[in-house]
Amino acid sequence: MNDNAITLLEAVNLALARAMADDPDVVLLGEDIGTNGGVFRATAGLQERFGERRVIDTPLAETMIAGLSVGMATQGMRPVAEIQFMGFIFPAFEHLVAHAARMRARTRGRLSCPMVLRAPFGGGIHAPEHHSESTEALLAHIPGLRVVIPSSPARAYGLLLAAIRCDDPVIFLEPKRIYRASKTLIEDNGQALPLDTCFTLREGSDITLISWGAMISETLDAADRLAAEGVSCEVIDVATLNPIDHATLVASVSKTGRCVIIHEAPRHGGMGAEIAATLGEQARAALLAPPCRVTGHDTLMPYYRNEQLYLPDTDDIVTAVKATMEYVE
Amino acid sequence: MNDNAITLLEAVNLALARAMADDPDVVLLGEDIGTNGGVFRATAGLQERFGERRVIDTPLAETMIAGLSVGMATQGMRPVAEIQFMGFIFPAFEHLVAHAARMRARTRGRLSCPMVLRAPFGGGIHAPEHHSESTEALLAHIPGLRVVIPSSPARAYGLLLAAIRCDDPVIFLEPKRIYRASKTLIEDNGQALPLDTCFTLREGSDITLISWGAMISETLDAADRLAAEGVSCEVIDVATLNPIDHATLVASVSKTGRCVIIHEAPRHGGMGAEIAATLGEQARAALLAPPCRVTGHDTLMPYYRNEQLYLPDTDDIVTAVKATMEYVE
Amino acid sequence: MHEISYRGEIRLTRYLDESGAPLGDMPDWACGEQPWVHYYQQMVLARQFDTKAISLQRTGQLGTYASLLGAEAIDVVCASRMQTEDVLVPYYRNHAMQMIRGTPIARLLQYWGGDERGSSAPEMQHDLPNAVPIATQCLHACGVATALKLRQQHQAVLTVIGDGGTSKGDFMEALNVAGAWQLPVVFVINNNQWAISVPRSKQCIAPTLAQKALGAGIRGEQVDGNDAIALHDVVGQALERARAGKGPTLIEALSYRLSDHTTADDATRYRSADELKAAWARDPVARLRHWLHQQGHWDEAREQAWQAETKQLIEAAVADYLALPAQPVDDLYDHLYAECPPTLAVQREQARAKQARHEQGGSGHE
Amino acid sequence: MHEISYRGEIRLTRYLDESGAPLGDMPDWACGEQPWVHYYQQMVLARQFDTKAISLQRTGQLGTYASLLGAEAIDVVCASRMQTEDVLVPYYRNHAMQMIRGTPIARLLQYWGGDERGSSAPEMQHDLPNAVPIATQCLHACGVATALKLRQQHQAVLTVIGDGGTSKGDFMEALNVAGAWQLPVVFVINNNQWAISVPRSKQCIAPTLAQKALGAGIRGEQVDGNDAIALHDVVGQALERARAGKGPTLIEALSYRLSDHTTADDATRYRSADELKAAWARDPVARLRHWLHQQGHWDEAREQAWQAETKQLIEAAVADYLALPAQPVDDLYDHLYAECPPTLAVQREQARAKQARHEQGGSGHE
Ligand SMILES: Cc1ncc(C[n+]2csc(CCOP(=O)(O)OP(=O)(O)O)c2C)c(N)n1
Ligand SMILES: Cc1ncc(C[n+]2csc(CCOP(=O)(O)OP(=O)(O)O)c2C)c(N)n1
Ligand SMILES: [Mg+2]
Ligand SMILES: [Mg+2]
Repeated sequence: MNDNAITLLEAVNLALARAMADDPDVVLLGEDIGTNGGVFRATAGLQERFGERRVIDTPLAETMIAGLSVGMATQGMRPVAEIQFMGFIFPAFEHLVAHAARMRARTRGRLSCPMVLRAPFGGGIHAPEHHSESTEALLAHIPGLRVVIPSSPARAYGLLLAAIRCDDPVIFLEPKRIYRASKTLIEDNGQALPLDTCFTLREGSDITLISWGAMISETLDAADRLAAEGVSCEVIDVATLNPIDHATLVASVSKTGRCVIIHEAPRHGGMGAEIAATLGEQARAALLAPPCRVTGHDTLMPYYRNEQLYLPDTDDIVTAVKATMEYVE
Repeated sequence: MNDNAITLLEAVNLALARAMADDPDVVLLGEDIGTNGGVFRATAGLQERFGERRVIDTPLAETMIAGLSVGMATQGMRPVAEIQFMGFIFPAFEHLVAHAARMRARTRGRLSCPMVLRAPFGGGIHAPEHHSESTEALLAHIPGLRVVIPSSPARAYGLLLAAIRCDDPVIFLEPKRIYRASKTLIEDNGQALPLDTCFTLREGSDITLISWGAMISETLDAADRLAAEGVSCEVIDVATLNPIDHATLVASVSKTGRCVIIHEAPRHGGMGAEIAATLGEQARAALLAPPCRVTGHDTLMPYYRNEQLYLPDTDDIVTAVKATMEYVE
Repeated sequence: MHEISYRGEIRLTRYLDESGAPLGDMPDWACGEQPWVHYYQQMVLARQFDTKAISLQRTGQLGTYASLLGAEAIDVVCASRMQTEDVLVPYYRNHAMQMIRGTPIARLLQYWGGDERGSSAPEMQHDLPNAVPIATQCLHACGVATALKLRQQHQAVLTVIGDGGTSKGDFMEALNVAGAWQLPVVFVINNNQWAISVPRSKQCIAPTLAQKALGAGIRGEQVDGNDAIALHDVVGQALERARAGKGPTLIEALSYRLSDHTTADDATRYRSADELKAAWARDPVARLRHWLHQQGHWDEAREQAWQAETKQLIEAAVADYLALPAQPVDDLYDHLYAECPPTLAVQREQARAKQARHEQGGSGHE
Repeated sequence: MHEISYRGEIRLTRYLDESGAPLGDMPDWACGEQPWVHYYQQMVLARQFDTKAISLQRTGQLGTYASLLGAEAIDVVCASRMQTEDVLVPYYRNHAMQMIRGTPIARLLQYWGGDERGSSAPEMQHDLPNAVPIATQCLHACGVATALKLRQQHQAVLTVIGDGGTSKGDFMEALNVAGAWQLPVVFVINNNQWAISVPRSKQCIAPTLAQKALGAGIRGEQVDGNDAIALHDVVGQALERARAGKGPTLIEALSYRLSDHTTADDATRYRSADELKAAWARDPVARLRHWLHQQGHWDEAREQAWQAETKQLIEAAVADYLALPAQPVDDLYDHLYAECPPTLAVQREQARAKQARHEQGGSGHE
């Protein structure tokens, strides 16, 4: 059973079940996560298995979900809270920024806040307004939070386990567009993946493609297409946006001399800017072309009719790579 | 009276009074802004002058302050709301991001949201926890909001008038460390300043220093010290962080070939990254050294004993400029 | 030593039992043909719209859709009791209210069809568009009411929220400020007993949701939300009080969500067939029809004629909807700010090029 | 047709009048020397601490400080009725509670002196540090209570909030979930009539704040917050109920902020000298002293001895505070995450260098 090929969504479920079985202090809370198993079914079956005391349907109030989690975590529990869609995370912000991120520093280690806040994010599923945004940059800018985004079933399993075991507060953003995109064989061995490293998904020598979340799919597609045209792309999944592993990115770009950074979120002030700026600072000598950003535009994610126009696609990436390859000073 | 030299704080007050006198739809709301005139006295005397119906002390609830403002603005009023300290802006986020920024686009222009949200921000006044943060990057990343920061009495007056008259929602962040730092002669002529442009405070040929808010003071000090050592600095106050005037920044750096970006906010994902990335992209050919960032660190603003350690100072800027001047490929 | 410093109570208003029979002597105002026949006709229209919208969704012609099944009486009576100059601040389930207040049906479909222009109809006047983030609309309603009050316009604002939404801070902050400022606003809870899969009992241990008004010092009351006559009475009076400057009201309308939460939901996962069956016995549409039949205001012939007329009306609107031209790509850029900033204008150029590429069938996304 | 579907009420408890005279026959438990003398002594200590803290602030030895003047009875009785294993979730005005629960006075000063280590004292156990963002602590208290409940520890959580704070969504969401889950939590409102410059009457039109409990379906009551005997009764019973699994309570303690909001505030700008003078007539410390005198439990000699003893205690604590070593710069970096990430470690190096520069008197900031 456990060794079947599973989706990213199922990997989330598997990691949650594993963490709950391992540690009685792990408790899930959120809207519709119990009998309903979550609107995406990420928590399906968990209330049946672990009971209503450990898989808790909350009243409808995100501020409360975050605030309760902070309180529970100060007492050494490991709450794993779900925000139904990232578009509804804003009421939780005060507790995340003013408390979760600060509890350890504020008490100089007397208390801590080992909570996880999970939320599906990103566009591409034809959902209503507010169900398709990518605002990871807002959270990644907050010192004290960890922001983690898986892009495959295996990384969902390993990173979520790591997030739950981590003694710091972790925002765990799940790219819902690829919740069911592919299946991988996952061994339910309880093995966590590191939260302090990028993942190099594909080695290459001409250019580094840097992305995270659902856009990893288009990025890998682009790398395939470009390989056919003789461009060797290194593909890196940043995975943890804060604290970020700049070293891996700098090393890769120092090797390839070129890079394209891809994300769904708006360009202005997005995490692509941070990566481009850091590469400019730390890999300047090696750079043969400016780091290029392929991103969502600085307008709203449109309602579903036009969402494909908003989302960067494989063509956009290929075009950017070619322009970057052709760049001469 | 009106032509006396006044502080930035008094300039805010003057602009508010002017806007209220000009337009009966301008209404102020917030905590302690009435009889008390605001905890910093930014609204001193305004309730006396314009009455309790136009200068409204609200119940203590920032979500409510923002939500009410959105509702009022949809009916064509021009609410100017105060959040007492930027550290308490988070409960307002949902209404800012999900509604204020979207009302016009959501209704394709049928309704709009001409509100202003004012908040003092930044460190350096020995205040308690949560009273010293700079989280402008969170707001600047939101398409549909304008984010404006004055750095002098004249710009406070002119930009606040522009913000109130603007048909878009504007977040107006007031650098409280320089609320009373200096006085300037201001003519109360009702003249607004543009929201779509950076301000070049000082021309120079060797390097461009880019900053905003309170750090403009240290930046100008550094420029003075460096001038004495023969380094000619151009100093630019970004002033509007979204939508940002990249053109002025790119033009300046294309001329000088070097730049240092200075802000109080944490470095990781701060607005310095956006500027550095854009300069990397658009001024690459001219750049003789990588854009350098002098910023707050990626930890919490400490309690007041240590806040001077956290805030970038003139030495930090001078050191960075010298390193950038000495940079060779 | 103890003394009582406050006493409060909540009353429940009902006129008809489940079968549409009067629960007692009916007041005079309830006995004519109007507005009841009109209400009934609108409720039928609402239900037909709903059925049609679901079938459009099932056939890929509409996006995720939130059904109003079971809330017809609430929607129709609230909208009908409002004056044109009153302002509606809806949540995402008030299609019939919007229709009655003048939004063309094709526009409603356009919204649910994933096109922003659905909220741009000039007929919507100053009404707010749908609020998707739960409970936020309650504060907007207070803001609109503040504007009306400051401008001394003697109009009312009406806003609707679900039972789940009453747990969110926005709702309670709104009640509080509405009381503190005596705002001309009526809050209607469509207590349809479920917030997606979470039953009313898990939201709050209090026996009524209306009593949330007490903490804010405002009037709160319950009404049978399947009873158009009771709604007419309670909502009408609340709006009247608001317009007269007599302060806000919280009305808890007891209903039942007869549908799935949205077309993306499957309610059989979390609630019993028995419960649903029992709820159908309280169906607001059938109840009013029975009452009208009893009163001699309606009969089978009128029923069939109206069903047919409504059907035509809906079909015509669907045809309009399907014929609406695609949204120009520029719209995504031109309405964000009052004027399109330069950087965004550059991105607009890129988007035009991308759309051209998509239209040429260039490899898109997926 | 109307029926009543809910009735609720709020009671107010008081035992002593303003002069400290009993309002009626006193219960047996009120008549001994203890705990009243102990309470009184702690209240004197609290007031002396407060006076000292303000004078330290005025002389530049402490940062902005929030006085507890007028809240001594609330703080002392609440803390004293708690058991060690109960958890305190304070707001920023509960210095006496923290003292009584074991935080060394020097540590309290350290916190207000702008040094994070003030919240790190091991004596604080699992109590939460001060919450500055208004009302947020109420949800934390519910989280702590959830942890206690899930772990089947029969302890209670007590949290305090101001009258202004009751307008914020967090507070109301907390009451609601505390009711829904029957959490072992006691919410105490220190209704000191002012939220900085905003009077209680502008926060909410309801006659009591305790009635905000009714909407959440939980027990709410008022108590005279200047009456230590009434507080003893009401707070004790609420904590007992919480520990026994009988659910949460909201207690509105009526007090008055006898001080400025903080040392950064000037209350003469917005409230009248008369009002303040009237409030001093209800001073909780004098009231309890009068009662103790009347009962023969206290006299001038004991008063003078205790004042002197307290003074010494405070002076010693101040000396300890002033002798505390400066915080190592590394602390700013080492406690953010369980382990310091690489980029932050680089910044830590830079900060060390900067501190060295500052210490060498290098030109700093300003
Ligand atoms: C702030 C926020 N959180 C979560 C959601 C997702 N969501 C949409 S509807 C819903 C349930 C609402 O239930 P209720 O308030 O009872 O209204 P109903 O849909 O039953 O009419 C939820 C959780 C949302 N839209 N907004
Ligand atoms: C969320 C938030 N908004 C604003 C403030 C600024 N502020 C600090 S204390 C205060 C007034 C609090 O009044 P009240 O709740 O009555 O408590 P009191 O200080 O009177 O004990 C305000 C507005 C804050 N700390 N947090
Ligand atoms: Mg519902
Ligand atoms: Mg108060």
